Amino acid sequence: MAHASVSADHGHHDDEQHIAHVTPIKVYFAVWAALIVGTVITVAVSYVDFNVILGVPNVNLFVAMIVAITKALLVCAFFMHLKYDNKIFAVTFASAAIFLAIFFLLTFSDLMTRGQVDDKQGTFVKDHRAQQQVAPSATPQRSAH
Amino acid sequence: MSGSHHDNPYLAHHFDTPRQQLEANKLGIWLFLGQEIMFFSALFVGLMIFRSWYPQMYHTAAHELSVPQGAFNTIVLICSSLTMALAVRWAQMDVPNNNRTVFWLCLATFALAGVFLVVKYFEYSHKIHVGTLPGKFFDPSNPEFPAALKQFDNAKLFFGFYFCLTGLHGIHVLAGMGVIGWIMVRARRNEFNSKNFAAVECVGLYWHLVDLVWIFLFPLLYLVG
Amino acid sequence: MSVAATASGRVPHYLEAGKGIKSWLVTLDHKRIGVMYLWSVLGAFLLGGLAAILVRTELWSTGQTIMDANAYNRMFTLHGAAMVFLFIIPSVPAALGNILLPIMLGAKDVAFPRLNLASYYIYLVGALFALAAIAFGGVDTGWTFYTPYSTSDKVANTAVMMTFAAFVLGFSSIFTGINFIVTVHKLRAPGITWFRMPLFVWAIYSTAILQVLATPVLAITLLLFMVERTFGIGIFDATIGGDPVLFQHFFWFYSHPAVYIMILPGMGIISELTSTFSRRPIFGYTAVAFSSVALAIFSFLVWGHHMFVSGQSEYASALFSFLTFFVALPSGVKMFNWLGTMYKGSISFASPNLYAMAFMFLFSIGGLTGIFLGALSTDVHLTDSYFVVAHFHYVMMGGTIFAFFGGIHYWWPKTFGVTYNEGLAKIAVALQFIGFNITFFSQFILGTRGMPRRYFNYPPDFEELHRISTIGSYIVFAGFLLTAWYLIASLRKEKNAGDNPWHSVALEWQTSSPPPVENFVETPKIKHGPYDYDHPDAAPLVLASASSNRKAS
Amino acid sequence: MDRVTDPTFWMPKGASTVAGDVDQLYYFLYWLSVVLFVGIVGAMTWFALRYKRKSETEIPHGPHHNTVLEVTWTVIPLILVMVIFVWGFRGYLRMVVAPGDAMVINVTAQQWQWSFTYPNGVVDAMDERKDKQPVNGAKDMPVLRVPAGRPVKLVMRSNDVLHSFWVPEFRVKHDIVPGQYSMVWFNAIEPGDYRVFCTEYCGQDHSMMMATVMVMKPEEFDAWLKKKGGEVGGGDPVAAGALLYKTKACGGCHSTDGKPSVGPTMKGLFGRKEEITDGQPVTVDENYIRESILEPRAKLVKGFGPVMPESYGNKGPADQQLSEKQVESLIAFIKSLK
Repeated sequence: MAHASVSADHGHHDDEQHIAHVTPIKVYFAVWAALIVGTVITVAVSYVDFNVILGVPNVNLFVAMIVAITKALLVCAFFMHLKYDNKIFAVTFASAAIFLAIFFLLTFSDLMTRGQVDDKQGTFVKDHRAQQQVAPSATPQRSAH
Repeated sequence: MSGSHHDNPYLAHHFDTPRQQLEANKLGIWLFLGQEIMFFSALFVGLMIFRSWYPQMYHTAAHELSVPQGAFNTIVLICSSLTMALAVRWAQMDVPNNNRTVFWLCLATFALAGVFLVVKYFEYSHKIHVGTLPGKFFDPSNPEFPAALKQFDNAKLFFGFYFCLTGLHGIHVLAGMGVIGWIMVRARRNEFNSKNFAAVECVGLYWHLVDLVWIFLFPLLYLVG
Repeated sequence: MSVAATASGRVPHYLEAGKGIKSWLVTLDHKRIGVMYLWSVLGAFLLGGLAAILVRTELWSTGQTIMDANAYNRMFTLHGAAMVFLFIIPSVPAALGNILLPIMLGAKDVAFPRLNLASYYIYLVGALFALAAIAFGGVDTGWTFYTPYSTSDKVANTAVMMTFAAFVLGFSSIFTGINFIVTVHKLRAPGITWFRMPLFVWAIYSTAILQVLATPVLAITLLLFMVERTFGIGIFDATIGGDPVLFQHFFWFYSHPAVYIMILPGMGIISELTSTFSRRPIFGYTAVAFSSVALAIFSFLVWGHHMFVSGQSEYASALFSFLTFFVALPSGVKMFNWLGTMYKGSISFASPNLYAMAFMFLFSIGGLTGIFLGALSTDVHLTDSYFVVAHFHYVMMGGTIFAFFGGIHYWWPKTFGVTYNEGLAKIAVALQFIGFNITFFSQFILGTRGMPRRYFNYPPDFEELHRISTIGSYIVFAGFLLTAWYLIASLRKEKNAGDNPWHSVALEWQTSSPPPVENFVETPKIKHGPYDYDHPDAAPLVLASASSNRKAS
Repeated sequence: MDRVTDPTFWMPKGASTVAGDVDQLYYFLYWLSVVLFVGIVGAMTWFALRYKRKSETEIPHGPHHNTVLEVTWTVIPLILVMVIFVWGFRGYLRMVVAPGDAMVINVTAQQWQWSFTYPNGVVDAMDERKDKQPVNGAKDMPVLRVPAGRPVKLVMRSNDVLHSFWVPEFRVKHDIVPGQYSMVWFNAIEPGDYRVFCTEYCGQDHSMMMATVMVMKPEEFDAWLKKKGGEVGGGDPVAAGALLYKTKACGGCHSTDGKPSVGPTMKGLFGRKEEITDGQPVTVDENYIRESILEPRAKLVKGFGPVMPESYGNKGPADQQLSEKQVESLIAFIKSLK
């Protein structure tokens, strides 16, 4: 037959019929255990409030995100087989993550820097944040006037 | 269908080889998962923006969520990911009774998803009871409304995000249960073997994404307030 | 080659493969789905075009001419929403892309034929919702649905229906994108390496990346809009601590890449046309291919340039302006490389190439005026004025629509096996080109002089230029009616086009016209690039088709 | 560039100090575009005519690529656009950073109306000049009066949806976003009248939302402002107070219909007996109202938080302080709410 050619962009020479990569069962259980441990760590850490350490803010968020990203990588690599599969899948998924990061960074570049050029500009919200330490109550617009 | 020139009954007419077909299916589902990430993106971006704008409100509101329930659900989803991954593993193997094993593992996944939703139901009904709801349903006049939240009018923002994120995630869980059920039906018909497991693998990938979203949702909503 | 095998007429072409309406409604053939898309988007183009003519007629004089402010506001929203969501976004990828992409790759179909048909029905459902929104009173928010006006009770609930329509249409676009990416990765015929793919495929591929990664953000944004409007969750509502400008970020995170969803496939068409009608390989093929991908990636980084005066922070504006200028480079590369392709070519003046040259003329103006809007200080004056209106019409209409019609004319013999009246086609191009410039060049002057956009009413000193613009729009409209006339008339003729009327070496012309169901009788084996007119293997093809065919034009 | 520039074919008259800058960049880009456009379209036309197809069997031969050329036409545009970016950015900086001594005028936009509040509390919403006819049926034509040759900063807020303030002759524009103060500043060079447009679509009568900027000789402006300041509300303190209630957005926290909001309602407030936070009784009289406006945290009524800004008294910035006459008007207004 003239259909033996694989046009795709990879260099596999496996037998056509054996297309699956079967992961050993203990790998799955090891990953599962690691995920449980990660969950326990995040929950435990959340009961300790070190929101500011040595002047660095958001330490809790930072720790939680490191753990979450580790967990996510484990799931992707083993449960979702990215470690063994064609790299194009990892590239696909990673590119979504990269564009998500771009979305975050560029949106934050606006919302975290408003009203810095001119003291009159920026959100009422910002005034509200300044007041929040004293009297966290009213809605932003109301407190502005 | 003009697939008669293939000797493999699982191969669609426009593919040349099983590997090509499998990889096409998987690339398709991975692209779908990529779009899912972007689908959730705006909610995460918005949540993080309002977290940094109103740290005290966020802090107070997040403390109204039940960490034990959230943590329990995290464990439930991790376990369901494991059973799903094992189901894919058995679908890939030509061992005796592999379809039976796939069926039972899928059933376990399905049941764990159900447990997740039941816990979610208790969380939601508590919020409905005390009035910590989004937008126009936010009701500080409710007698059981958490006292600490009374001073934050804009806490309705937090609960807006809470319900949008968990609601959208919940819809994904429901959809996942649907497709897992479909796999169970096909496993009952002994359809899966080492040449034909793409459906199980694709559903598995989708289910792991549902888990992945929750892995980020849980700390961001419940823990980092 | 397969040409010989099919010339005997033993293999039925895809239009003959089944008879009756049902054979179309349940078809999985990418070409038939593409043809259904083609008629649908052309219908949407007619709808949007009629709205445009009404808008222009209303602007004939200051004050009320033919409708009141309310009707006018609904009309320009209808024009924008129909043109953007129902016409331009699906036009080239879903219609021409579906018909041609698998043929250009030597594949039998797209990777997921059922999903492809589902995309079409999702498109129809979205279109029905959009039509229902119009029927139930229309929407007057503009196609951008900016909050808080769109969430206020001054806007009817048809806004929810219209956004739901856009939400549904988004998924049609996402699924088409997934299908095309997988097709390009996995279904290329033997010998078609990445750098032997036609540039149209590169462009559609880049577009598909945008469709898959940007469109979901529109979906969630519109979903949030609907939730906000229905339950008042407050994300975009300043009175309870939300931020209306956040909606604009979310909206433009999709809608700027969407601009490239609209223009990139058009650029791909121009590459095909320029090569075929200059009979030359694309000058600097690799650079043009990468410029498509570069445009796709850059387009994610620059959305804030729609928001320089929106209340976005000055730092963000500066950052977005800086990033925006990088878009100019790949656009310039394409333009210069097309010129390089024409250099020392053998240039035909067939109507598709007239469209291509009109594109280069109009897109140059569209692109160059973009620099005025990317630069911060000039943008402050020009944004939200008719200058912006003129700019994006030069890009979207002068760019995409001219390319789309060039593509329709070029591949009309491929798709339907018939030729149209070339003389009428040349007249139509001329009418559209001249009318277009009259319509929109006057709007550059209007905008710079201070005419704001979305104005029902305007000060009398702008009346003269508005009248010129309105006259121009009638000329364009006449041009498109003429095109519709001779294209429809051509379908009643017998199949007279021949397999390769343009004597192209591109792969899609190496099968019969119209192609058989699985595109090629035998899977083609490719030994050279898509434009290698001076390749020893390819040149005989041109000569053979030139001598065997009837007159080409 | 401190002189008015005449209108050109493209640009309207340039009547503010930033206009010259903008126009320079505009015309640089314009001529650059003309050169590039003529180059591209000229080359295209030349090639099309010069290399017109002569026979159907013709196979042309030419270069497939030229790396030096391709790098050149990427790098030269790169340099050009970077120059343009810096140029535009510098002009933009001038537009967004107002001089410290700028006079602040508060602008309130709402569907479909502008109103302007001057530093001394004078509110000018409607046109009072006979020579300013509204354009094409616009309901009225508010006038923004500014002195020539002095920087003016507009601090703008919206009562409902997005609006945008644009004076083409000044080359300044800024959206007005609910929940934010938006700012534009300009220094109008010479006396004259200019149009203000709303350029962010805001609903049905968006296109009627215009105003006039009337640039006056500084001494005439001062005299006008002083005269107006002496007769706030035309001698009716209740009306003046009602206007202040609106323009200072007191209604955001204090209703007039009896419902308590963030702050106590003003309906029936005068003469009421209230209990303040430490349990002391207080009778709402002129003195208490005056104190509550100027020093809102001195005596809080029980159940309400210390959230009212202290900017109306002498702690606040000059443009937000209320004059004695304005406080009197507000008291009269509150008295009237039985």
